[in-house]
Amino acid sequence: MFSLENITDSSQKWLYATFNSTIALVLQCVIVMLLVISLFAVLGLVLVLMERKVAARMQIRLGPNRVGPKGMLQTAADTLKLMMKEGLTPDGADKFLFNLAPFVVMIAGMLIMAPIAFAKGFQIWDINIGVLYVSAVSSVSVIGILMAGWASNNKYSLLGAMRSGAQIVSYELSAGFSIVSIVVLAGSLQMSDIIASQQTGWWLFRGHIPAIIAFVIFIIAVTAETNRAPFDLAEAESELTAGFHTEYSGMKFALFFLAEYINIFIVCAIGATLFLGGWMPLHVGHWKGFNHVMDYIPSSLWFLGKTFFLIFLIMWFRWTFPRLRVDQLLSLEWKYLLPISMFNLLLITLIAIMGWHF
Amino acid sequence: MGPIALLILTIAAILFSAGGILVSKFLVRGSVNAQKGQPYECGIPAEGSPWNQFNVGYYLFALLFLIFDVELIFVYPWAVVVKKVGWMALVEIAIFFFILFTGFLYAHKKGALKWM
Amino acid sequence: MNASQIIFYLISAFVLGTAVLAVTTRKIFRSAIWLLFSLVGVAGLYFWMQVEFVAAVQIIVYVGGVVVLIIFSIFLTHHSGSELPKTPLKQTIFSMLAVLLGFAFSYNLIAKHGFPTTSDKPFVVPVSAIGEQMLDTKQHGFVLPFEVVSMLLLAAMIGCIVIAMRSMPKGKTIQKQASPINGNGKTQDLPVPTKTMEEETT
Amino acid sequence: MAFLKQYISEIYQAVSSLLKGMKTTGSYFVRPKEIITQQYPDNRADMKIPERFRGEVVMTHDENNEHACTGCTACELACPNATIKIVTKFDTTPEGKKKKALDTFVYHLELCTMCNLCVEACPTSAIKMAQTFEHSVYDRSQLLKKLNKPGSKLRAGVE
Amino acid sequence: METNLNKVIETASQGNSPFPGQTHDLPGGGILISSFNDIINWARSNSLWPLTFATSCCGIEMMSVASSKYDFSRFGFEVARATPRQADVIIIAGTIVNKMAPVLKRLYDQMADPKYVIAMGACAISGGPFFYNTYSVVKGADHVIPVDVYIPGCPPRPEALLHALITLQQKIKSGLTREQIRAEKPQS
Amino acid sequence: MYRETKILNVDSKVSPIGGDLEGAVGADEGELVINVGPQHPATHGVLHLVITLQGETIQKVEPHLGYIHRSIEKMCESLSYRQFIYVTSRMDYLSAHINNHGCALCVEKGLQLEIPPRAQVIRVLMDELTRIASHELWWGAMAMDLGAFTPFFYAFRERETINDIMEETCGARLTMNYMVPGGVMYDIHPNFQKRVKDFIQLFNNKIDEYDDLVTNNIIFQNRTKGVGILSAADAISYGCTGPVARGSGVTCDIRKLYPYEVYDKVAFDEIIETAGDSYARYLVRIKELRQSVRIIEQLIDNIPDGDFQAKTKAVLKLPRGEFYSRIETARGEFGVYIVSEGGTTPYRIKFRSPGFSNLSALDHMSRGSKIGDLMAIMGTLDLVIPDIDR
Amino acid sequence: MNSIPLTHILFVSTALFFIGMYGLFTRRNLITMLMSIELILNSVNINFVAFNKYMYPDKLNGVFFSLFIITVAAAEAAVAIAIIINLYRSHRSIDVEDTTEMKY
Amino acid sequence: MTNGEIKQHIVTVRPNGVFDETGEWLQVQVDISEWKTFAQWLRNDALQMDFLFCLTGIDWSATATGKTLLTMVYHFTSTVFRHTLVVKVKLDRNNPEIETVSDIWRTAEFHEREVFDLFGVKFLHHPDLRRLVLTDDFEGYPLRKDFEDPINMIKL
Ligand code: SF4
Ligand code: SF4
Ligand code: SF4
Repeated sequence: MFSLENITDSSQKWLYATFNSTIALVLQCVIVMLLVISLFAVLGLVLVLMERKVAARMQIRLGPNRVGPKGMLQTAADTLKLMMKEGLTPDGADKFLFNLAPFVVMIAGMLIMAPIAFAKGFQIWDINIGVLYVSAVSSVSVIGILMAGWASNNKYSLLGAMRSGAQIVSYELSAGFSIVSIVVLAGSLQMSDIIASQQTGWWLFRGHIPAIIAFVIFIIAVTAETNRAPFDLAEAESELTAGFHTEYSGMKFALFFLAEYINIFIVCAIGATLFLGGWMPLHVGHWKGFNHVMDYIPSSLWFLGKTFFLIFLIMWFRWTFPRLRVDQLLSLEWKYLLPISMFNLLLITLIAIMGWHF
Repeated sequence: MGPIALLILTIAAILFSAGGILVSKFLVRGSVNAQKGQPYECGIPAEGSPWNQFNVGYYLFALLFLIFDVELIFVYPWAVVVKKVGWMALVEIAIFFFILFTGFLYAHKKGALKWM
Repeated sequence: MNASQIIFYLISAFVLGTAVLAVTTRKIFRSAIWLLFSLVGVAGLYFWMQVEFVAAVQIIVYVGGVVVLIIFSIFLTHHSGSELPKTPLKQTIFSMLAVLLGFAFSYNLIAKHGFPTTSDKPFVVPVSAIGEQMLDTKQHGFVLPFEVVSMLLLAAMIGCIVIAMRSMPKGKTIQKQASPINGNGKTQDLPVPTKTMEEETT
Repeated sequence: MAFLKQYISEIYQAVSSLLKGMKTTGSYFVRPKEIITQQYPDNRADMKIPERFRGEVVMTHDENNEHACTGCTACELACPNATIKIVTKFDTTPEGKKKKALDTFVYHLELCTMCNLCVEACPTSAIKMAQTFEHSVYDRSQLLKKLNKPGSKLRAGVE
Repeated sequence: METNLNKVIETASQGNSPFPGQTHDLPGGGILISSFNDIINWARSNSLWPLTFATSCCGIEMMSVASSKYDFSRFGFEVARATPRQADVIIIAGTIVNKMAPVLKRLYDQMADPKYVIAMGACAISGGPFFYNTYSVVKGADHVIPVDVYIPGCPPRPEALLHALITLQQKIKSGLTREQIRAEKPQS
Repeated sequence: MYRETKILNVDSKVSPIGGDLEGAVGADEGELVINVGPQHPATHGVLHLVITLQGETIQKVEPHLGYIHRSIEKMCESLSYRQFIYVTSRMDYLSAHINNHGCALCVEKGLQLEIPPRAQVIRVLMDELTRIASHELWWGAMAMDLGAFTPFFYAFRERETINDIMEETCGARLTMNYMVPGGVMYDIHPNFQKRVKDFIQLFNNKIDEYDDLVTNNIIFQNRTKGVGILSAADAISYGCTGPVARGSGVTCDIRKLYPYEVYDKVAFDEIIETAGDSYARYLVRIKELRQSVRIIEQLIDNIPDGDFQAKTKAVLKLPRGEFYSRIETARGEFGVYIVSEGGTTPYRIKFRSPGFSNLSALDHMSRGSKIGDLMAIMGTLDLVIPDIDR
Repeated sequence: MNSIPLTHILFVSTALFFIGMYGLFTRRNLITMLMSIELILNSVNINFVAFNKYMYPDKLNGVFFSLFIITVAAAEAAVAIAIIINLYRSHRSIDVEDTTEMKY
Repeated sequence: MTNGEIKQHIVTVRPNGVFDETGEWLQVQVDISEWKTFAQWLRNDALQMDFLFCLTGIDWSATATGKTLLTMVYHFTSTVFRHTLVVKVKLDRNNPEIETVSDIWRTAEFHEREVFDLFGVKFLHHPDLRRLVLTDDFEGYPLRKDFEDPINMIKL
């Protein structure tokens, strides 16, 4: 079984052997750049298509199936069309900020990619503050949204932006607390350490009920943080037409659209890493044979499988639930999630200190 | 790769976005008309600017958020060493939380968590 | 110059440039955005200095918290589209002079002193080290400040609430038209629950 | 404690109601045979349109290119929005008498509301509703139609 | 008058075009060697996002097209956008009255290019049932904005709307402008 | 061929929407005036609401109508008594049948026609099917307003079944034009009874699904309970009818109070909820679905034989006088008021549409609530805008 | 990495400090003044971390101090903004000139 | 209450009302000067007509007698007694003015605006009398029989 680790290692070795270190570094940078860009593009295409297909299946219809084989090229056509569509900037807008906002959102999305371990040894930067870094950078995107909403000079946009501002910052807290719960168990912020600590089992299963509670809270919080239904107040179609990106068209809108899906992928990847062991295969106690078979599946598949499972979960929410109202949204966070997650953190600490986890 | 990674990623994001925007800028010609630049408001000309002073009901939440956010940054280093430090850590964080939770309850009681 | 140096100068230029813009631009919302960039640049500087933890904290607190709060308060208190009044030219010149002088003086001092960098030891800040020292009850521990921080935050929180709630507009009472004259209290006048949403959700 | 109990039971009920909803959508997700989509352009061949469906007004012509319209304008009068315009001419019958006959049956498809009143009104059942519906055109003027086929004439025996 | 009318009708009804293409392969038989324009037109035609614009009864049939039974998402049309900035096609589903006409015009103006218009139903084509004796109905949406495809009916069946969308796709794929298509049709 | 109004002229500072926009320009500090509609996904058509907001709290909602005012009343003055009926199905197109029915009743009242029993039963069956279809659409659209998309598709699945049945018998899916003075246009299709029975069987299971998906959903309940409260006295004063008034505890079902056709011979309950909030209105409609099913179940096997249409003259002339008929549509009381001068066309015709009165209560109901609540309120008002504008 | 001399970092921090000062001098609006103060605090933080890194790499006190300063700055910002908004509500202005009679 | 009883009640307060009992419901015609007080009495006193379900204007100018006549027709029902009454008020077509009843029945506010819009009847003391469905710059009152609009109206 080939492993991505070998590929990265050997390519790095080859690079450094062939060129001098500066050129090798530059080449490496270029390779990484190309990789992430293509990852972005592919993720965008796949996730949007997946969303539409999942929605269609839940809504007893077929979904895109006529563009390309089985509708595979639907999102490609969409992207191309959006690229070939005029990008308007309203007259009254603050043009500079208006055009800057999609960049901010994209950069934030891109930066969070850094510490994510896509497979064993396939990570851009195993930063030692891993998850803290993630929650830090993800808070930048709220500024992009506020910027977009304000600069559009549109009332819907502004209202949407303010809502999402309040929403994202609030839910960051409970997301943070549930991340910390895992940090307590794993004893490190570094992604690789956290994954390594799940060698014997995923924290979701090993951490008793508090871990499950943390997981649930995490999922709720990240759904809210990515402005997904049922928390999609920032772009509540029936209230604010398109929310903060009402005035965006063409490629700039596509970037917001893409960033939304990238963010979903990222938060689900984080969730998979923290709770479901990242690329760690599923191991069950002493079932040697079973574990062996599981090991045989490449780690990247494990990672993607878990991530896409979580993404599916989030899509499932979207296509099932009505939207919350703004005040309910905030009271859900402040009256339920935050106190529960704080209390839960104490429980987890107890478990960790007593070593009660498996 | 260290901090360089961040730089690369930033550049990648900029390239990616700028590429798309520039392509559409150069290849697509749009029609021009007087209404196009007007803000969209369901097809009715907008009256009054949204940039007027505006009542944000959420700023109290932002205030509270800031406080809790700061709290959270102290929890991170604590969380890393919980297992090493043991009981002491639990006690310390319990005190820490307790004090803050008092504030939280106070806020709750004062109705600050209620939407206005 | 190697890559690291270039990056340092880039970041520095970014920080200073955006900071200058932040204090000079006359659109208040843009000013907040420039401030944000400046703060992000400072975080970049921390990354460059390899104190990732402080960098992350910088971003979390400033970008996610303070700037958002500032933006909200701008919405609340300004016609955010309009420009701030121009500072009188005289004042600008004097402040500029004062600031330049001050800068020249202080930097002169710093440059003179020269700060010999004594050690070439690599500077690494593992989070666990921070954590350990923070929870340490011994002499060099920071457990007391740690707990004091919570008191500080508590005080700040209560302060905020007290101050903010004091002036909270009581929500201009929205006039619903009164019920029509003489409901006549007939059969239809069934009791209508007047419970509000808040009561329902609490 | 009572407060806590209520708090928890509230959460329990909320979560269970949400799960129920998810069960419904999820059950459809795993049962693709519930999908009811008809693939329109592909199912054109075997599409069943009820015979009463009113797609447009047509005039029936038999194999001799004869129709049953006497040009009596009853349909024109019955039509609520003047979709039909009957242009008549005077034919000379074999006996040499002049007789009013249909020249052009003008039908504005773009105006027609498929209300069936004209068909009901026609004494000779010369017109009927067709089940066609694929009328999209690029140009509005193409919707103006002449219902009697070129060279058609009145079927013998229809009064 | 009568002969004139006859001529008009005859020239008009000739252009009964055959059913527009049924499958939507890549231009150039599935291989991406076709010219750049073809690819762009392929993308545009397969990603027509409608504006949620329904004024009356025809709007309900438009909703039916979105519903599971007809499901226009198969063609990639389901991303209905509420804001004209992101929409590609206005489906004028319903009557346009004088008060609404400026709104429609404004919405159309505010859409980003390229943009298309489908007039759905008798009302949008000509005022339909409200052509005579009404003081407030615009006699055809094409008095307000240019229309690409007309689909008569009151309301048209959902399939008919799908047919109109396919017709529009054909038009986009042909790469011709509105005027070109009008000019060409009579000869074809 | 239309008269350009001032709205086209962007430069002019004249207020484009009917009325003073003083509020917008010189608004109180912190107030935001925002237009919702006429093109807005939540207004179900072209209602235009001018909302004054304080933060997100609604201070005032001002409906502006007329974006689909098609001058139907004027038009009907020049249409004969047979012709004008079809126009009314374009008013409340979701209850097209019932509207036509109301008009036919009014004409029949004038003509003093006896309707054959078969036609009566068919009419009632069609009415109830229409009501189900209308409520289905409302349910889906309301859920969509509140942000849940999937119910819309489930609702349309059932609705399509009804549409198919309708199409088979009446020849059209939405604007059936099946009622004519004196009866119905054609006899029912041979398949009709079987298909309706199949549908009823299927439908009974589906309503439970609706409950799982929406009615019992905690988010939905929180969004609608206590929102947009309308007291019974207010409901009467605002002239609300139909499920809106019944949600406030007002008995107003025309089918019970002034029975027409065979409604006095079938057993069904008038649903009354007393809370007066959005949830109550929601419940009324959901429960009405079951009542409609009940009516259909009673009638479907008992369609009497006989004519489906009474004999009428080719040209109908109503005697001089005034005729008023009331009928219960899916939205409330629909009234047709014909003033006849003895000619072949009505002298004056007035349609009393349920939505018009229901809409007038919107401002009252939504003051002080949030924008999100407005969607819940609008959703449960179940407005059909052409019905309001006519 | 250490090829940058400490003075260069100090240059940045000093410059940032004085930019903040400039803002404080010229702006007459409480929110913009608050922003300037944030800049000043940041320059201090840079110093702390830089000194820690260059001169006492085996200790963490500088890092701790900067952490606490950030904390205090955040708390200060929160309270300040609460006061500003309060002030605005009572004075309808947040210009320093207009608020000199503030007597709390 | 039956039509007769209603009539009896009305006669006690408005002895000079003109009654018409040919229709399904009792019709009473009151003088325009008495209208407002009569309306208040209807709403509050014995009859309790709390539900105004239809408010119509009729322009009689196309008839032989009605050159200068406009009628307002009010349909009332009592939700208490379930009886119905039709009240008619005659207006001068050249200067139609009538007291509003929107303070008595809230629903009248919209209905009256509509009648104002389409017939040009001025409702005195109406809180917000503006065009409802037509644009502000619309000229004429379209539901009047002599309304002409050569631009928009295509006569059949
Ligand atoms: S179907 Fe109706 S509208 Fe069409 S031509 Fe016949 S009568 Fe006229
Ligand atoms: S179609 Fe029928 S009604 Fe019309 S003119 Fe011909 S015969 Fe008369
Ligand atoms: S064409 Fe017919 S169905 Fe469509 S909007 Fe007009 S009247 Fe309604």
